[in-house]
Amino acid sequence: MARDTFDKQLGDLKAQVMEMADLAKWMFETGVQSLIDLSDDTADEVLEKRHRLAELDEQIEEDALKLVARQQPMAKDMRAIGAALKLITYINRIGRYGKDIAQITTQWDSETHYSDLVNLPRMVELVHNGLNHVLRCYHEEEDIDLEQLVEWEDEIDALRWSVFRECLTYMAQDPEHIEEYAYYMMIARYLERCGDNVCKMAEKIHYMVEGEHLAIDT
Amino acid sequence: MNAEDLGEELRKGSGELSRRRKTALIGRAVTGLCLAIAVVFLGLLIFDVLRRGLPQLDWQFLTTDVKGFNPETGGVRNAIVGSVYLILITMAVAVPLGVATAVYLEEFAKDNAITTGLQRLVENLAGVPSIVFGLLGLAFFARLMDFGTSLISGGLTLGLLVLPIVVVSTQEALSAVPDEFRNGARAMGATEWQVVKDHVLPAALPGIMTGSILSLSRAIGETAPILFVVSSFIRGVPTALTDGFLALPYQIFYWAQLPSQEVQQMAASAIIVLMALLLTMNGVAVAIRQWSLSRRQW
Amino acid sequence: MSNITVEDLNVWYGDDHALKNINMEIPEGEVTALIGASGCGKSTFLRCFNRMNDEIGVARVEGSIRWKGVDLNGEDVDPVALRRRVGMVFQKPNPFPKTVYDNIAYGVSLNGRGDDDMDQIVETSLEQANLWDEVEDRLDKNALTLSGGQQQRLCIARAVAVKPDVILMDEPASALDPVSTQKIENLIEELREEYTVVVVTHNMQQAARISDKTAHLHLGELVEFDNTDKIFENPEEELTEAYITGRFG
Amino acid sequence: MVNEPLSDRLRAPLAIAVGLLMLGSLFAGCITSDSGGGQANLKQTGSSTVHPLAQAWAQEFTEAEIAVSGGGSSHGRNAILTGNAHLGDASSKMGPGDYDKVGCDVSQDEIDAAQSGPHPWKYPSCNGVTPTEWVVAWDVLVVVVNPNNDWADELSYEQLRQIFTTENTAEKWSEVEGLEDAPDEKIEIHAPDAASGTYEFFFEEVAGHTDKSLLAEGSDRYHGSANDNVILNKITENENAIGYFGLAYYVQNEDKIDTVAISEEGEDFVEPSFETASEYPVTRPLHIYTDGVPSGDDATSQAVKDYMCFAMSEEGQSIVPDVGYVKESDFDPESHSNQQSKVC
Repeated sequence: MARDTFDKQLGDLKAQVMEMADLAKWMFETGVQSLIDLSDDTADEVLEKRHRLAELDEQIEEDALKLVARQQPMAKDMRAIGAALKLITYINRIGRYGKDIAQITTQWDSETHYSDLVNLPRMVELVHNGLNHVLRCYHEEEDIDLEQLVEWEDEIDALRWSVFRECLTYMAQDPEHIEEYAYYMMIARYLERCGDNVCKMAEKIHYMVEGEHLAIDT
Repeated sequence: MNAEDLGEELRKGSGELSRRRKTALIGRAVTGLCLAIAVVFLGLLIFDVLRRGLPQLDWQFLTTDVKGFNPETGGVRNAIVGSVYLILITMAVAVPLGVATAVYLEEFAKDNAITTGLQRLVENLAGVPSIVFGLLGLAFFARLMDFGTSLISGGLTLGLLVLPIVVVSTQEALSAVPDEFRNGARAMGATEWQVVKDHVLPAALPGIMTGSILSLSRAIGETAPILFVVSSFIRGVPTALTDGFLALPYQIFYWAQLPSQEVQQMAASAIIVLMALLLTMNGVAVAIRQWSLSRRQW
Repeated sequence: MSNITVEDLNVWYGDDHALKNINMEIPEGEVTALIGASGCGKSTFLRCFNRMNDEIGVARVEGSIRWKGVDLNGEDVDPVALRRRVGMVFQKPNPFPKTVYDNIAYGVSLNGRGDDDMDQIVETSLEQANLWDEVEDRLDKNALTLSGGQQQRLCIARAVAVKPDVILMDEPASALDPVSTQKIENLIEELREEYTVVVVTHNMQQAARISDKTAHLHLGELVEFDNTDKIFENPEEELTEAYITGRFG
Repeated sequence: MVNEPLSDRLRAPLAIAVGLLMLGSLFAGCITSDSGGGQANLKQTGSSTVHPLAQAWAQEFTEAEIAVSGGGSSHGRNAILTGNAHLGDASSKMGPGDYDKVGCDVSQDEIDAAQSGPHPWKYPSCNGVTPTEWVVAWDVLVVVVNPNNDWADELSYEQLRQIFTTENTAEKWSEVEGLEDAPDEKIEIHAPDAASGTYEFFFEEVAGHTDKSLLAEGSDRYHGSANDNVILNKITENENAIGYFGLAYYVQNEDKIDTVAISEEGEDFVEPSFETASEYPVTRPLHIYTDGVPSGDDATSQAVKDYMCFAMSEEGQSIVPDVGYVKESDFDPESHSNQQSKVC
């Protein structure tokens, strides 16, 4: 291998992306957890981390652009850096949805949840699985299990609409807690967006690994 | 290494380095001395020639013909003219032939055993003693071709003498021309001949001329090759190629053997004339070289 | 179509097998870049297109290069005539030590177009090479007084002046500064419209910038030949990948 | 502005070359005028002994242009046999060896047979050439010693043989018979080298045809030289030196060196001089060879005829002593008039 320095820099970049992804995953999961527990403390923790997320986003972008300028990457290297630049955008979004959910926790007026959070836990699980799969593929530079991913995505989508309809029904029956049901609908929307971002990540990782562009059509 | 040690090492006159410095000094002294010896002897030689030759070197000496009887009453005019004619013939023979040969060897000839053989032959010819050329000239031009003791015999003999030198120096000038010029012209759709004619030769011309003039200036001072075909006396100057001729170096050689002190001093004067002629030719060569170097931009 | 079709091309220098079974098709009116490590045979390959290998005594070329129904490598092809249709620009700018004007006029008159309006040809060619504005008032100056970049553009002008169909370039910008390099690259971009250009380069980014197709040669073999975008984004061959990402060796 | 195949850089060198050529022709131009047109050009070559005389005659003889060159007697004879010169100078006679060189087989007997009549002597023909020998002057070889040498004013052939040959060799002056009072010093010989015609003639004359065991180069007291100046200088520097060369050379250096009177077996001692030449024993004829007796049929032949006639004329002969040789007309008047009547 003739480009030791460059290879190390590429490795560092990937590690940073992974760090950011882990942070975003933590924010998402912890945000959801804070909601489940209705714990303002946990939610504050998540809100606090958004600065770190933004910092990493900037840092990685800067490092990636430096690499482009200094090393003029070609082929696989070029794709890896291009992918990193795109991935951080998606990762950032996921982190920020975590933050948004935590924010909802802090604004939650009641002491309890309603209707067992409808189907939200199932959606969280699906996003969680998709994200883990995608990140593992990124780390290992393996191709994505697209079929599985599309299945997840389809299910998330379906669940989202089911949450929507359910909440509408509850709102009609129980207008007193219409605000909470609206929050559930928003969260379902956030989770669906997270799933969508996971798919976008998958597309970029597939491009990075295989060199071909792919659009996961859902 | 601490600072003191380093300081010690760097200081002059210590250790191994000073020994080497001494050796270097001795080397310089020895080579300098050799140069001095060479310069001193050359200086003495020139001084002696000037001392003996200058007093009677005047316009009269330059413009009066060589006298066969009582040479001291004559001059060297027709010997100078003979030498100049000789060199013109030599030039006319050796330069076109030599340049053409060099161009062929350098630009056209395939790189095979025959070419290499020819190359070696030419290089070795350049080292053949000049008297051998003299004998060749006598046997071939004077006898076989029946030119006798004539200007043409002398010119052709000298031409043969300098031919290999012209070839070798021209080859050097040609090989100094960057291949870029050749490739550039080839890529424009020039034939090999056009490449040589339009680019290689013009670029190499100053080098060729310098080499040619230097080899001609060697020829003009040669006695041995013309020894058998030169005359020691003619009235006036040759008017035809088959006429006998006088030449400065032979005139010097001949006069130096005559008993009269006066004639021997004339030989010294003639040496000065010959040296002036040589210096002029070399000067022209150097001038061409300088001029072309100042213009050369590749 | 008058693409140039290379079939089973082999070149030997003495015992050295410099090019091995090359098969490819150089598209007309496009820029084809030849890349590869030093000694891979790119320049040798390039020189097959105008038979410059003929000048190297020990070179032996087998196979065919078909262009407009003629095998350029055929016995019956006159290399001199061929070179008038296939121009060449070299790595080191090599204008003749003549005036700017004569540099261009030389090739034109060689091609028997001396009767045309030479002043017009010189102007047009220099304009094509984006050099006219810079040398307009220096036409009678020795070409060697121009800067390296200008000299190289003069060489390109000299090549286009004889109206070839193909222009071969052997690392045309490798001896130049970045600004001059940029100008040469821009120029190649423009030449694409009228000529088939084959360019050898060591500079991968340059190949990526200027060419439509890229061929990667390695140890005399054609490793990969494809659209430039494809080669530099996602090459098929690991060897190519290794070479263009700088992990060759 | 046109395209030039030869670039600008060619111009200056070309100008120089043209300049050189013009300079050359200028020289030629200003000189051709004084060499009259229509004259025959004669080539004369050969013996360096005859050379000064040939030069002097060539200078004074205005009927034709004569180019004179050296090269030695055998070269002169060869030039006649091969037709390379019109006049061949030689200080020694033509022999079978000369014929052999050009591929003719002629014996000494045949040559002797051809030479029964008066001068000029015709030689056997070879390749269409009939060498004809003219005696134009005589060279006197003088034995010379250092001016401080007061013991060897006179030497007999006997004594010369002791000094110069291996016959009863005297290493020192005192060992020479009759010179017992001379210094007990080694004799140093400085004389022409063995390659010269002078050497050959001297030994043949002094030692005779019978005894060829001579001191020569290689002997530690015979110092041969091709240059008479060297011989002269060596002898003037060394009291015990002895040598020989032409009278002509002596005449130009009379104040530096002394001659020795010589006596052939049983004859009187003769001091060498122009006047005593016919009695002095060590003399040799100087020859010019031509192809036959010139007929005057064509311009060249006429020029040769005129030249030989000039050489034999009173004017021509009067130059001979100035060059340092003895007139044929003085030395052998009968032969001289024979030759003159043949050629004029």
